[in-house]
Amino acid sequence: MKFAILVYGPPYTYQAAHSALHFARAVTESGHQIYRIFFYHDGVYNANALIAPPQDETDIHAQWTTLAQEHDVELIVCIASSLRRGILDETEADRYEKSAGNIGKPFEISGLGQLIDASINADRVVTFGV
Amino acid sequence: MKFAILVYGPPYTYQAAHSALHFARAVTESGHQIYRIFFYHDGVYNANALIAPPQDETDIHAQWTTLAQEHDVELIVCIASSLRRGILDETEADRYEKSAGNIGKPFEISGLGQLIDASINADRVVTFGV
Amino acid sequence: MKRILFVQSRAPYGTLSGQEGLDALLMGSAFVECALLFLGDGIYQLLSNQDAAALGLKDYSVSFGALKDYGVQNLYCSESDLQHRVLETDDLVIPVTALDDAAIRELMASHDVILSF
Amino acid sequence: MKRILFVQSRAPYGTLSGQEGLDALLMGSAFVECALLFLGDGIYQLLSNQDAAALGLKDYSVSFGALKDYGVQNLYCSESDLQHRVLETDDLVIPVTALDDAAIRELMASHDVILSF
Amino acid sequence: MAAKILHTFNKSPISPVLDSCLRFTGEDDALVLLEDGVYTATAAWGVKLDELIDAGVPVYVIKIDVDARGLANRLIEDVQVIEYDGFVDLCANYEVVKSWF
Amino acid sequence: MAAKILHTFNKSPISPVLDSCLRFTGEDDALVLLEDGVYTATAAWGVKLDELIDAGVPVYVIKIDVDARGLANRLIEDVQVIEYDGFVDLCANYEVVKSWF
Repeated sequence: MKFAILVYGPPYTYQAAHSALHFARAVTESGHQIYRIFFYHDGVYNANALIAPPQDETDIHAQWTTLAQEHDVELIVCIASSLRRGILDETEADRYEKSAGNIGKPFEISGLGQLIDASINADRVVTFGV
Repeated sequence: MKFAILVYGPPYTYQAAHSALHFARAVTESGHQIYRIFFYHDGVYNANALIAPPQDETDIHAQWTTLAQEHDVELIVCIASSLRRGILDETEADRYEKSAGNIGKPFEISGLGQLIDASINADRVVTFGV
Repeated sequence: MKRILFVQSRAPYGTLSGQEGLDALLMGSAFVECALLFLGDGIYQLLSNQDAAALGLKDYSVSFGALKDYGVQNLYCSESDLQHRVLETDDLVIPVTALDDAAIRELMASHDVILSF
Repeated sequence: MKRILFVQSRAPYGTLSGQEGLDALLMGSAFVECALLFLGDGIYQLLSNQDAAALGLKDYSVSFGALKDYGVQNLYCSESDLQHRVLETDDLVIPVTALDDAAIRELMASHDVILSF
Repeated sequence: MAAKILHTFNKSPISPVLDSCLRFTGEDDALVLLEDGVYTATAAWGVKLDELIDAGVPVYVIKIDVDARGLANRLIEDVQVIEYDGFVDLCANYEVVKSWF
Repeated sequence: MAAKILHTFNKSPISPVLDSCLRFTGEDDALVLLEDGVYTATAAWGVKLDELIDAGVPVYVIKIDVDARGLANRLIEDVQVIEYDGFVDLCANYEVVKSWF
């Protein structure tokens, strides 16, 4: 079964993104597949590669990255949400004449169409909200 | 009278930061002074210079910057809050081996001591929470 | 084809939830059949006479008028949530159908995906 | 010298509010007299037997034990909020004084600054 | 030496935080409703304010929040509409500010 | 063709969202409590779940959230403690997921 996971929560401030990560790992370990993880609202802050947590806290940005690389999972950041929150890749940083992007690969910026596509093509959509 | 303003809310997602800005402007126009504006919790995201809002929305980062420049107001970003959320100046970016900082001047990173100092030395502390 | 139910539960302006939910609905309606349900404080998004200019925020209540053009015809709210807020459907910027709790449960169960905002 | 009242109103882990509030209190206690009041869900921060290791989050309930070393002696909670949660002060990791609503209002009014988390 | 407290509330009145705010607002205090808090001063929720208002506690709402939400003609009596400069003055006139959120 | 819905709730039980969640949870549905939602399954709030449980609606709590909050020995009867793999299975076994937050 294919799961789409929708993340609304920023790192650390709320538990939602951390729960979504637990859920995503459980999906990959259960024999199911992750169709896509879509970051919306403040969820886009998870893509911020500049996150530098204290050593006794988990690095959630790094954990998303590891999950994506080990299981070939798409991490899609909504462009409308991310621009107004200052989460940019190099292309958008150039377009808006900002000094540099801050999105870490394999997070990718894309449009809301990716949320709708995931809703259509995944068997289940599970939202982690705040 | 000297006001300290404490901002917990991120830009756009909640109204708190926007209300704080309205309040701060009213303080400067009323003959009172702003002792310091302190950004804590998700409020640190206001310091993100990469914010690129749609043209029909206000640019809150730019508005904070204008307020600070016109009225010589201190905009202090809590370092503990900002590191785990990936809001860094160049010094911290170097220290944590990140590609670049993303804090726009005149926002400045400092410690929680600045919150306590503001609580002691301002006549009033007003919090804009989420 | 799948059908998506969008659920809006928050008041406008205090959070961006309503606007980002509406953006998602407009995108969704281009591809599949979508319905929109207002629960709890969500109904405040439709209250008439909103004017957010002085806030410096986008007054998106007018955008709900565009839903018809996007082919979104199934608009619902909770009768009891409306009454609890001492509102009537006439107070709202667009017509919505007020449902009782059992009908809302059925509405949810008759869709393939529920996206909540 | 000014006195600061810290108010903690949220449960632990679901939000970072409690931990960031405690950080601020520890800093404050180095400079001025501080008191700490738990309201509503805030009292859940003190519940014994917390173990957040599997969450990957910091279990900061142990840090409350350090408050004594920081000279923070005035710890309060709401009697009615405690009862509403079917808890007793014995269920908590450190001793706190339960106050009625009138005493809490007086506590607030007797401080120069209130910082809420 | 008990100070007069200015309470602020910025959440929808369905929030349980409103009840805490009202419980601890004393007779010498005042209450400012802002952001989604302004819904509290409408017919649906205004009854929650009755006790304070009867006790003579001033209740204020922020004008731009009222206008944004379409509530200009929907406010209960006995609340005062203020702009941000009035909010600043209130903060100066009361000795401590307690923000409820 | 009415689908069975898996409801999730992740807020403290003082949140008014809990009441919406419970109002719309049908007899064929199930409820997963996670994050601060697990407090709902303790003595103070469990009465809110009585109607669902009496109707045979399964109520689950996430183990790591229960443990983190010190609730392992404080849960009401009739709720089932699950790990994340159980949560994933439930999502697969019910046809739609409604997240309440």
